[in-house]
Amino acid sequence: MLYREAGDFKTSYIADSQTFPIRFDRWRYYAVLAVAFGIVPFVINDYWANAVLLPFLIYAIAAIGLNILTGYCGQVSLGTGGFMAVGAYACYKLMTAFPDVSIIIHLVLAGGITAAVGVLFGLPSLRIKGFYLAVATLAAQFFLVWLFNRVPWFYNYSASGQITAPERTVLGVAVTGPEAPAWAAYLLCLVFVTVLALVARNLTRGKQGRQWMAIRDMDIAAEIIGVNPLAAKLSAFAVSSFFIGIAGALFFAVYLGAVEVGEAYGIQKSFLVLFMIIIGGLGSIFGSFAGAAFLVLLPVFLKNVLVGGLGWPSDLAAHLEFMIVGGLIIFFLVAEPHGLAQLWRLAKEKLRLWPFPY
Amino acid sequence: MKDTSEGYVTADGRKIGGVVMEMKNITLRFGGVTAIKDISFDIREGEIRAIIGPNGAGKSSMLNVISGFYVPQEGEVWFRGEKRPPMKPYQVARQGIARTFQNIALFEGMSVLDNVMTGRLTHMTQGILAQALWKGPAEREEVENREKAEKIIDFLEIQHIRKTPVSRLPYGLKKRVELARALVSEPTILLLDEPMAGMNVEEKEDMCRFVLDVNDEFGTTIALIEHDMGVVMDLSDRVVVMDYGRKIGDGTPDEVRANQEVIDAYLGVAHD
Amino acid sequence: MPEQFFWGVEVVLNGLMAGVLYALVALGFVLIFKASGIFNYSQGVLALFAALTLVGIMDGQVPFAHLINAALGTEIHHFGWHLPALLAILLTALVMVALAWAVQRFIFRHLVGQEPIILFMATIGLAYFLEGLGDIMWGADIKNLDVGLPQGINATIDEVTYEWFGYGFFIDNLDISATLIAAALVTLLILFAQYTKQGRAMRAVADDHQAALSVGVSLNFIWIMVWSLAGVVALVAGIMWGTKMGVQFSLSLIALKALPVLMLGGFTSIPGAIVGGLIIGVGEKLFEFLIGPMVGGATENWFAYVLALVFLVFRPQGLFGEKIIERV
Amino acid sequence: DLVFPDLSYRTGPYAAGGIPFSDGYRDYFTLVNERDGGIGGVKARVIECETGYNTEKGVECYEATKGEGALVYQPLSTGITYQLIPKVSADEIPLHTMGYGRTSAKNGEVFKWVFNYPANYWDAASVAIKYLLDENGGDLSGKDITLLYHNSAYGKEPIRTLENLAEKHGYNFSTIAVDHPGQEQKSQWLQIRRERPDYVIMWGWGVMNQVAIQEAANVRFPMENFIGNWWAGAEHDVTPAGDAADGYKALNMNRIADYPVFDDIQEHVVDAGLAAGDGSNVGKVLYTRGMYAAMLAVEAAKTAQEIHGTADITPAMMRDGMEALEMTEARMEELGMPGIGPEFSVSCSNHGGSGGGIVQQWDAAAGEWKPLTDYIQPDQEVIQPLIEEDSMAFAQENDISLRCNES
Amino acid sequence: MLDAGRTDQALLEVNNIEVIYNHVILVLKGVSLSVPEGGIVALLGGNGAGKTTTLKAISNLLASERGEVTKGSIVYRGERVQDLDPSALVKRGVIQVMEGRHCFEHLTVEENLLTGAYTRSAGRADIQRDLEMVYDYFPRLKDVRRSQAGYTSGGEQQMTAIGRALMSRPEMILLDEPSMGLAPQLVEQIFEIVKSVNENEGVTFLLAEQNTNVALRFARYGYILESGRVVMDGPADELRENPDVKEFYLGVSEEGRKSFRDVRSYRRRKRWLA
Ligand SMILES: Nc1ncnc2c1ncn2[C@@H]1O[C@H](COP(=O)(O)OP(=O)(O)OP(=O)(O)O)[C@@H](O)[C@H]1O
Ligand SMILES: Nc1ncnc2c1ncn2[C@@H]1O[C@H](COP(=O)(O)OP(=O)(O)OP(=O)(O)O)[C@@H](O)[C@H]1O
Ligand SMILES: [Mg+2]
Ligand SMILES: [Mg+2]
Repeated sequence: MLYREAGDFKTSYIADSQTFPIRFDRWRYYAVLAVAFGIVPFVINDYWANAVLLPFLIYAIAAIGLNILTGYCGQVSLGTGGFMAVGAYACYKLMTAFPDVSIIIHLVLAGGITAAVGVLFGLPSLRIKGFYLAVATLAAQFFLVWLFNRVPWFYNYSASGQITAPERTVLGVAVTGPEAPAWAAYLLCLVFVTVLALVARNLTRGKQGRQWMAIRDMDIAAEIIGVNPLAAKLSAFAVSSFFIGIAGALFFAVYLGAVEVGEAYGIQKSFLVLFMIIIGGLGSIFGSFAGAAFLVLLPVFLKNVLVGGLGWPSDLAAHLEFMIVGGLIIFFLVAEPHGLAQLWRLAKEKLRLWPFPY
Repeated sequence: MKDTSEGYVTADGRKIGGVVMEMKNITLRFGGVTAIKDISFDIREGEIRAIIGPNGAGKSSMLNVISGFYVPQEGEVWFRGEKRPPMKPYQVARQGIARTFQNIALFEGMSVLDNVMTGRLTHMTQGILAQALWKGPAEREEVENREKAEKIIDFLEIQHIRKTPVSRLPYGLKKRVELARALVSEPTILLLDEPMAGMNVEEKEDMCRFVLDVNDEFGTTIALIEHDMGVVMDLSDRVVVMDYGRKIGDGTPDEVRANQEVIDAYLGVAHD
Repeated sequence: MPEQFFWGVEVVLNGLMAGVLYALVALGFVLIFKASGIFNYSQGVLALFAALTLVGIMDGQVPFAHLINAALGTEIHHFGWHLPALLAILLTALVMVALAWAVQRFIFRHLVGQEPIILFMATIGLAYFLEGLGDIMWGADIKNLDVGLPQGINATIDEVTYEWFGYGFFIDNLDISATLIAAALVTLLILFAQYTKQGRAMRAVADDHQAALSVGVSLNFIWIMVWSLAGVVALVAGIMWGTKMGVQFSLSLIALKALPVLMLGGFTSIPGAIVGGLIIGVGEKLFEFLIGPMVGGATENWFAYVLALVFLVFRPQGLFGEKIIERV
Repeated sequence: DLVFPDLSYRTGPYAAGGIPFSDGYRDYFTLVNERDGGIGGVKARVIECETGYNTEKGVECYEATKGEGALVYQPLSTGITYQLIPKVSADEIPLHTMGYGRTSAKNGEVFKWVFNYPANYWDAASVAIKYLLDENGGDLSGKDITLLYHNSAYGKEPIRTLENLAEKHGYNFSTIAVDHPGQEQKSQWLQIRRERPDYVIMWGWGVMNQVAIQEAANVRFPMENFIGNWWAGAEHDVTPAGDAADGYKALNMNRIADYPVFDDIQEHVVDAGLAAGDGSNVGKVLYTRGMYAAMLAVEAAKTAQEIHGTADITPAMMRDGMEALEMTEARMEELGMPGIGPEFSVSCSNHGGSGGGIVQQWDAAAGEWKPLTDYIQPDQEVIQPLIEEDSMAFAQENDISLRCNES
Repeated sequence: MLDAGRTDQALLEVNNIEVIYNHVILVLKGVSLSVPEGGIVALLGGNGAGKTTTLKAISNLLASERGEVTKGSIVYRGERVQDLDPSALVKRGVIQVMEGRHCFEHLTVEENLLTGAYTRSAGRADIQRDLEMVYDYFPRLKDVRRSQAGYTSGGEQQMTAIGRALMSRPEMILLDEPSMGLAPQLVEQIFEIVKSVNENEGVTFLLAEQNTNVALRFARYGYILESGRVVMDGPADELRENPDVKEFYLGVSEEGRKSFRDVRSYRRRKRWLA
């Protein structure tokens, strides 16, 4: 009988529109934060940081970003990889041009630059809708990758065309470069995730979010009741790209350390992040986390079970992994088309009614 | 039919003002189809103006012209004594013209409350940074507008479904939510496109009460399309009748009811 | 400069042919989109799977040999037969029909009436699954596919044009066959969609699943039908591309070449796929020819998309796509 | 035991190349275990980890295996190499990128933990040009040479070298890029058909190779004037084009032949049912290369054991072994693979070996590659300054102090 | 079928069904009704009462909305039809005209009509004849038969939807809110058509309606649904005289019809909800 809504009355509109209206949820949220900030940094090792936690946190940012655009504003985008690359290259150029400025500022600026680029590529969304738009955003994906590959200025004329993150510190602790300890990199990402998730939450629960959702659900009606579609769509592109740009910058600077644009930010990235938000749940911040966790953890988990646990040949395991991931995606969709977040919501609804079936 | 530009007082004591909106010689074509042919009429402040006519006559198209969604090939729209320059629908909405739709156009992915709150969008001014921060101005603004929204929600008696996703609501309630969304923006003119379609008598009575109360309490001007003649004749001060894009009648309900052309084209034999 | 001109013409001709090859892939997308509003991400993988199966059947490979051997410790790889191409193609087509049935039975039957993006997601799951399945069934190495289609420069055209213009045009034999096959396929499909009962039902389903159900159209049947058709189209595309580059994973990436075609021609239009393909083919080849050298080349990937994007800004539903009906 | 991770890719777009390489790599360790009882008496343990040629999975594999005491990494992917260079330097585990990866890692003064012997991309470019020089009686002036390259960091590697060589030898150099993955190369080959360069050099990988060779045949470009680098010279690159590929040339960093060691592998590994694959790859180009890579690792481990006098070596000892590695004709002969690679020795400042490579030619009728030349030495005069420049830039960017001078 | 008058044999029998959406929302709480062959039965009730849900349960269209029948049975011509798929049901002669028209927007009106004949294996000529029949009933459709249905007006779409159902040569049509959004003249017309189809073609109708007034004039029997339960049923003429029905569904009270302007005061609550 832990999960109770009854008796948990709100006495003000502020209390009513808070993020976790149910007390139990609120406590759980604080507990997660406490563990993430207070315990994990002390027990983290390289493997957990690099194989699981860093990618999870960074993809969660990207997923939240894309979810704002696709889940909240209804504009399907396949340009995520390209926008992440913008963030990464912006961050790289800033890091090397202004080595004395804090990396945190660089990361935020990288987000800002990506937002500007995002707005530019968001312009066609005023005319183009649905899957047409999705395919159109691929233009951004391919063009940006080509551009970063093609213009040596972006990679500081290095012979290989790769970019490598120099070491930068926050409060005297290295967070980028090979010497950065796992916990420092993790904490940096965690802080970004926490702040950005809060920002996303704030934006989506108020006026801005309603504008986006109105456009998503029925753009014509939204316009007729007073939503400026230009402003709504472009702001979604901007905010979304801001998030994605930061994710791309973190992905490069903190996680991988060195990237080649075609490999790290190729079209596969765009699809991956899109999968995350669909599996997690469109229009849900929690879903972004769930989706990122699912797609980061599942392959690692499967690999460890199949190869490590069962001792299968790694190629068979890899092929099987594809089948299982594909099968699970389908299974989840059939079970609940609206993603893990909805599954969770339904579970809660059932819990609320428990022990009655309905 | 009174023809002065000054106001007058109706039989039941409501004050009707001068002309707020005037359509002048509107013609609207879609490819080969002429949906509206050279129609002119006006709407006075505080009145309930009905538009009726057979299916496909061009009534909804006329509302769409008023709200700026369709741009007529010919003709002018005058609002508050000025010719309205070309405008986007959202700009029209910001002038205080709100509406409901014939085929319910609620935002299916949102709760009732959120849907109603979208009606307040035109009144909310906080920038995106303030909202990202939430605490402070954005929250204050949210609460102020929430209070307004709750008032309308109370008024329309939909408190109990406040948090329900609209996709789960039955038809009639959806219509009511749509009305709430339109009302909450405190419009000067309210356009209603078949607000009572798909309702039974009891619900229609409710709806009529809301419409009348809005008109009464807030002095809102209402333009209304409806097929239920009982409703139209009882509620409206003046009626425009359209048929095949043309205007075939304009006047008080009694005048219209007596118009032979209207009877032939639309009413058929009166069965009251 | 006549030489420059001839080169340009040659580029255009080859662009047209390349466009046909793209269109072959795009056709599969169109069929499924038309009939179900499903944006079928797995179309490329479907082509790969079809080609793999075809090679496997032709060469008498034992399916799942690797898995069987790993599990049972056996050493089986081949049945030891070689089937004639035509028979193998027929058998593969049957496999594709069976696959269509399975896709319907296990996936889309349960997703009737869901939003397009959910259906899209399901096809992504399917793509993953098929990719793994194809690899497990037939192995991940490159396979040669030779169903007897001629390849390489068409000598006749080369000689004749040389006689006429003093410049021998390069036209690939494979492209010529692709064009013929594509033309036949498109004609048949157009006739089917416009003039048969099933074709009409297919378009009805695309508009409104519920309503189609309510008039007694069996979604199951229609979808199995279009997935089978798409599977067969994928097989044709797989043969063409597989002949060119060997049957291997990268075959599934040709879907990326089909997307701009689709977008430009319109998701719902069969002739659109062809016209879109031709425009994209010519456009990207010409751009690479004229502008490419100035900006460092390798522009084809993005140029196709940008070209399609520009078209879309003027016609948001593509050249031949059904107009998006916007009413309130 | 001695742990050798094998970051393989048996799925994804490059599986066709990844599979035989990984088979060869693993089989050789199995052979050493079965036939010799391990390396210096200690069994080798190979941990295979599938990367799918994907950098993130590569990192995951690295992190997952490094804790197991991994001695040396061989990622077979330039992208993953770049990721790992900073990491291995921090974790102090050697990285061996044989004929790929970061070319300037040859400079051991800067890159303490990274080795790219026996040859690198710039060597390859130079070898190709040297070969053409020989073909043309030492004079390439006025000839047109075109580079057809995969539009990625990997593909762009040889451009600088080829440009500098062009200055030196007076040939006209031009480049044509092919975007990933490269299934459509019509315009590139039409351009080649138009401009009729004397030679086309190709830097490709994956499907780009197969399509390029097919298209070259389609436009009737003379195959013997078409030279791929050593990642564009395996059997599966040419077979899809069938007979049309006859005469196509490619570089190789290791010679393929019917080495006695293959008999041992057949006997101790394949027939014993211990093979990594189904045994059908034995003797193929990339299989041989994988085996060669494993052999170099085993030899380095042995060297390390000698230096440190212990059989149970650590990654740091392994590094010392690699830095002291010496490959001689005699040694290779002894191992049952005479002449499989060039003779070379590694030193503190030179992690790149001799840089020699051969040119081989595809014989479609026989279905095999025929070596055309012996090991050709690259033009270090051109390459060395480039390496110096690039590695110094890296050292500067990353605050690395040079090593070898002081000792 | 010359004599298609009222027979008392039940064509369709719905016994005590329960319907749940999304596994959690219970909508129908035991609804029973029966429809005689050749009859016109009206299903009345307020918004959200469950009329549409009942019809969809019968035509088996619930599954695609994630709803399911969890209890009770539906029997058509003595056969349990719950587990059939919708197209099998159409083949047996039961077809639904959905609420909100649901035309195929991109098909022309004529193509819309032709899809109605999908389940039939009749020849071209037969179908052509039926097409003419539909055009006879709805002359307006003939004028717009080449336009895309998405652009036709509400009334035209409603006609198209009904015409489309007729094209399947049904034995029974489930008609959901046929009058919604139609001009009064047209409402009358459509019900006249329903009546004549019923009489001429012998088609049985089960119709869900809000417009109680018209519905009870044309139907022979009525059920009133509230909150997922049948609260009242009886022959149409009896229902029309029932004071509750009069007040709540017909808008006439003891004093006769009152103006919509005068309904401002609160009314008494429905007795059965107390
Ligand atoms: N966007 C559009 N494109 C093409 N034709 C249109 C469009 N909108 C309306 N029409 C046509 O204009 C005419 C008038 O339509 P409108 O919706 O205004 O009718 P209405 O009077 O509201 O009818 P109803 O009472 O059935 O709602 C119809 O013939 C319709 O087909
Ligand atoms: N897909 C659905 N998911 C959840 N609840 C639903 C769904 N469809 C309908 N409902 C609920 O079922 C109840 C009955 O709805 P139904 O549509 O059957 O009513 P109705 O009598 O047809 O009303 P109306 O006259 O407005 O058409 C309503 O409360 C509605 O909210
Ligand atoms: Mg209308
Ligand atoms: Mg209903």
